[in-house]
Amino acid sequence: MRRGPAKLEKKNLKAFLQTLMERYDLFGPVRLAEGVSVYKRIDDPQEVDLSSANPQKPLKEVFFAQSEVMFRYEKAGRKTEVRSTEEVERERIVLGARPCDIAAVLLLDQVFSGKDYTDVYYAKKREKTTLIGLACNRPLSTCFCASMGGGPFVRRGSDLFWIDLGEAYLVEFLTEKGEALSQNTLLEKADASEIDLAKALEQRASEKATSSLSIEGIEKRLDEMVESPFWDRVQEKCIGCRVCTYLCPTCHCFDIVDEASRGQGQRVRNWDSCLSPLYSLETSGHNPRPTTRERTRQRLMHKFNYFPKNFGSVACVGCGRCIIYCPAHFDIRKTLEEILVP
Amino acid sequence: MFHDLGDEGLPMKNPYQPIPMVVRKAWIETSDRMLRTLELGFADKEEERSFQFIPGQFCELSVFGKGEAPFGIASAPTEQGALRFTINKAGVVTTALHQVEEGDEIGLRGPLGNGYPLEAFEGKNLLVIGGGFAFTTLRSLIVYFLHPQNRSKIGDITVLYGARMPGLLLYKEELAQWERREDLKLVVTVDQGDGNWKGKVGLVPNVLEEIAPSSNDTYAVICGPPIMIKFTFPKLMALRFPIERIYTSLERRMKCGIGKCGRCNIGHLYVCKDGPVFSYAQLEKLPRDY
Amino acid sequence: MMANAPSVGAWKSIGAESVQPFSPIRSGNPMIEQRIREKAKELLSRKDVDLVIGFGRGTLPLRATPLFARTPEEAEELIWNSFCAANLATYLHKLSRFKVGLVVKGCDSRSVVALLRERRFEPERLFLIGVPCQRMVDRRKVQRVAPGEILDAREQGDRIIVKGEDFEIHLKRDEFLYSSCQACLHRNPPKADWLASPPVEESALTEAFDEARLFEERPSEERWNFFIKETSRCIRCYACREACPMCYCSECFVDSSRPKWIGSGLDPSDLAFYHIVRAYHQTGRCAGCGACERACPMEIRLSYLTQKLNRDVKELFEFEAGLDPKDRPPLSTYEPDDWQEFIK
Amino acid sequence: MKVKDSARIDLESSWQPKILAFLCNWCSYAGADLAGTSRIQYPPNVRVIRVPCSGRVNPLFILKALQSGVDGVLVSGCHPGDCHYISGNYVGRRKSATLKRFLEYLGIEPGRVQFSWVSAAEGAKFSQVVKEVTEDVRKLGPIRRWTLQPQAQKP
Repeated sequence: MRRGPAKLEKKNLKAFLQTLMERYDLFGPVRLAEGVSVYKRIDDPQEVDLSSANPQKPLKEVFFAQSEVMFRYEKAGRKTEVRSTEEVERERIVLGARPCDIAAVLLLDQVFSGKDYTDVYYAKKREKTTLIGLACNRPLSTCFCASMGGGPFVRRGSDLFWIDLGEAYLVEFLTEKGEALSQNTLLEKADASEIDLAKALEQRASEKATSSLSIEGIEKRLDEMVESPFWDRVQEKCIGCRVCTYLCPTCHCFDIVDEASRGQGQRVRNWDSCLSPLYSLETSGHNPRPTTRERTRQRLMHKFNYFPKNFGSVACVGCGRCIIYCPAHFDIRKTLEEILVP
Repeated sequence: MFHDLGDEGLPMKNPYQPIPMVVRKAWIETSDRMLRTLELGFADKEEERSFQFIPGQFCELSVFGKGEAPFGIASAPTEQGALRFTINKAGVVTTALHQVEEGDEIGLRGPLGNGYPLEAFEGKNLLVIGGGFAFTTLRSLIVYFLHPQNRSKIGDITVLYGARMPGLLLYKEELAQWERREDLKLVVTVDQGDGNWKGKVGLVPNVLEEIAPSSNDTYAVICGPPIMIKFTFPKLMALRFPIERIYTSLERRMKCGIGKCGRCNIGHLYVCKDGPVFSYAQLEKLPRDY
Repeated sequence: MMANAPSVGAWKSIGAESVQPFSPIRSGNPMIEQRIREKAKELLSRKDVDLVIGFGRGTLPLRATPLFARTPEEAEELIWNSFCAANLATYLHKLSRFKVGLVVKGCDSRSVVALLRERRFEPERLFLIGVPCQRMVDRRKVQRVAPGEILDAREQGDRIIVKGEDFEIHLKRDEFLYSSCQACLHRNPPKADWLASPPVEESALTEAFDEARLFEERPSEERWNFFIKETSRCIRCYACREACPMCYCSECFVDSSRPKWIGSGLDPSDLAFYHIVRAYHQTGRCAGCGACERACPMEIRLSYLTQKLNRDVKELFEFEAGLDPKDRPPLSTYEPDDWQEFIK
Repeated sequence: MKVKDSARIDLESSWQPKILAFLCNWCSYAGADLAGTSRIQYPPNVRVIRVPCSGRVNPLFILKALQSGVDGVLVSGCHPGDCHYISGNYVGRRKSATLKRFLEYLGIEPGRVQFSWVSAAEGAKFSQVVKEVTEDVRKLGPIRRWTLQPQAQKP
């Protein structure tokens, strides 16, 4: 039996975060410039910005950094000493994560755990992290989480769940990990009216985030479309940048490179993107995906056909980032509609 | 889920961290000096004991500071003590691997990938077709089945190996030894001979047509440049090899080698993890993304 | 997200307060859209071109999206409004086998001219549908003054009316232009095979928003800090590069492995390196369209970089990119008496 | 380029400016040679990279040097009209002009990147140029604004 919901007055937020920082490394959305934010390690509670909708860079970055040292090495004579950087010292808390981003992390869990190999860099961070979800009271017009099996108040994957009540957050304890924070003295007991308000907010948000798009049968449909001329049209306006893949909460491709100078260096992994020609270019000069046609097809097929084949669900959570930030204003919802209703 | 990982008290093994290998021997294979074979010994005996592989699998070799690249294992599991790789000089990592010296330490991750379906081959005949420097894992396969312990597991072995010129053939001394064996039919051909070449001259597809091996109870394994495969495949069809019994090993740009980093997928399968060995029956069901 | 006042003076963030909004100039001809459609239909039905690249309706307010019309029916979908911001010349590189009708504003046309000068394609396979430009509206500036998410927007004369769930605001169009448009001196396409409307009156040089000049007035260290602060947000998506019609190298220096010029991660010095070179490579080639800045998902300021280069090239070599197809790109030629006071 | 590590600054107090000079093979390199053979003194802070022509200096060379921690860069070629390749130095001059102004605009201090014409006969001038550049860079101090940081920590 979990504890009932508590509440945290917004005026106490900073103090609350300060107490968390004594025991945890804290991560959350931080504003870098007007209209631009990312998830970042918090050095000062002042930085946290829970007011804006999803940050540009998704939650995945906390577990799977855009650029991450895997190990450092040093040459000693003819030998090389390798020291991995996979260990995570302190427990971590991520706050302000929206349900869609958390849904995406649950998908990434499957990729990075895997049946045969565990990606230790991802897994060790994930293990040590307590996730605080934040309800979306006002989903944007670009949000289509409901069509992807999620929703603005979906709690799956959260250890704690916060609902913005205006002057305070309602705090729900969903897992044992989450409950570990329940003793904090800044958390007060929530009264019935506050719980009712949260319910009303949930009701309103869910009405707003309706599922207008059904992707039922998409995997099968795409099976038949591999060689379709459809891709010729889909790719037309793609300029071949990496925005949609880098900002996608589920995209997880990476590159591994060495950065070195004179006998010491590091192996680094960086996000990579199937939309880059270099991604699949072989040393021989042959490229199995030579044009944006094959590359945009790969992106969509991976999300809606290959990923379902391998993991049983589509690799899209409907966060809408690719729609908002695509320089060519490619709208994946429209493309999905075109796939489903030829 | 994730929260349970590691709770069994077992430390998670880092699949990205290479183990140290010592370059025991290194030699140039071909007259163009583009192919070099490295014989690698394990620096750590414990690693050596736990390293089990089957022909057709590959490893990621690291030159620290330059990076990592995948190479098929050219030695056979029956050859104890060292691993052998033949490296085509093309990019940054392969160039560095051409420069390492005997006694140097490099990194290795593996074995990776699925390897050839040895159990399926057992009791059947085997036709091995190789072209150019794609002969590496085929060598591993042949040496494996030629081993006294394994020879009886398989019927006739026919090997057709072609290169552009005599100087570009790999493992020449070994080919000469195989030539003398009775339990192996070896046909070596070159596109263009030179003054000393006394063997066959002709393209692999044409030579295949000429030697016309029976497809009865036979598995074919074919590795080589795409152009060779393109023209040889119809000849195999003409010889009535069913696609379920034709295998190939695919090459794709790879990084992680463990099915995480993307990039090498063909359809929902990853060449690094679900391959690199595929039957044409499998490939037929996948998008032509290679 | 929400600001109380229109942030036209984009340099406010670094302390300059002197930016004045433009005095309003006539807004675009409402018949332009229809004229573009008619022309595109004519070109397509006569098979003069294989396709027409123009703008179509976006799925979000304040946005247009590139439209590739291959039939007269598809050409009916072409639109023209103040959100047709992309520089469509960037698509010419991947359509090298086709005859293309291309909708171009002043800056887009200049890019085409510069590309023709660099012999990127045969002029015969292009038909330029020129649109004298009313200058484009920066959707981010508009969003910043709106009290919530904008769900609908339309233009009415010199106004933009934007609506959200519980608001409707009327804005003066000319106060929300892209900074590159505020700086523009060539709104009429210098090269076009056909014009959708009579030429517009060009802005006077004195009126143009000179971002570079304002930046130059800051102390050196402040300039560097600003530059670094901006570029440190870079996520290396290369949208700026891909959106730019002039960035077409078959191998960009960032992608070269031999030599490896730049680290592959997010080291701020590497990010700065990338942006210095990306901009500098535009010297004498940039039409000032601002596509790089618009494409950036992290809203990194980029236009002030190329503006400076453009101004220097004009000052030193009396050259402006894309105005005259006969002019040699300034860095591929010289005059014996070029400026050299800086050389010891 | 080998400058990367040698250019690392050890201690503030013992700091000496590190200058990288790109000298054209036909004039400035010969000028430096002449300074040497004539025993004309110049500061030892300069490391020379010989290039076929000042026009060969890709702006990337200069940028990479600065990013790698070199405190100053000098590019020197033949006087106008004397280029071994007729016009290489003229074309280079345009690149230099635009690059120099651009870097200053961004906030790289003006003295960090300098240019000179030094002929094969001007050993003394070469020495003078190196002295001036070294002193300018010394006044500016170690390059701080734009050098590689240790890899950003993982989040």
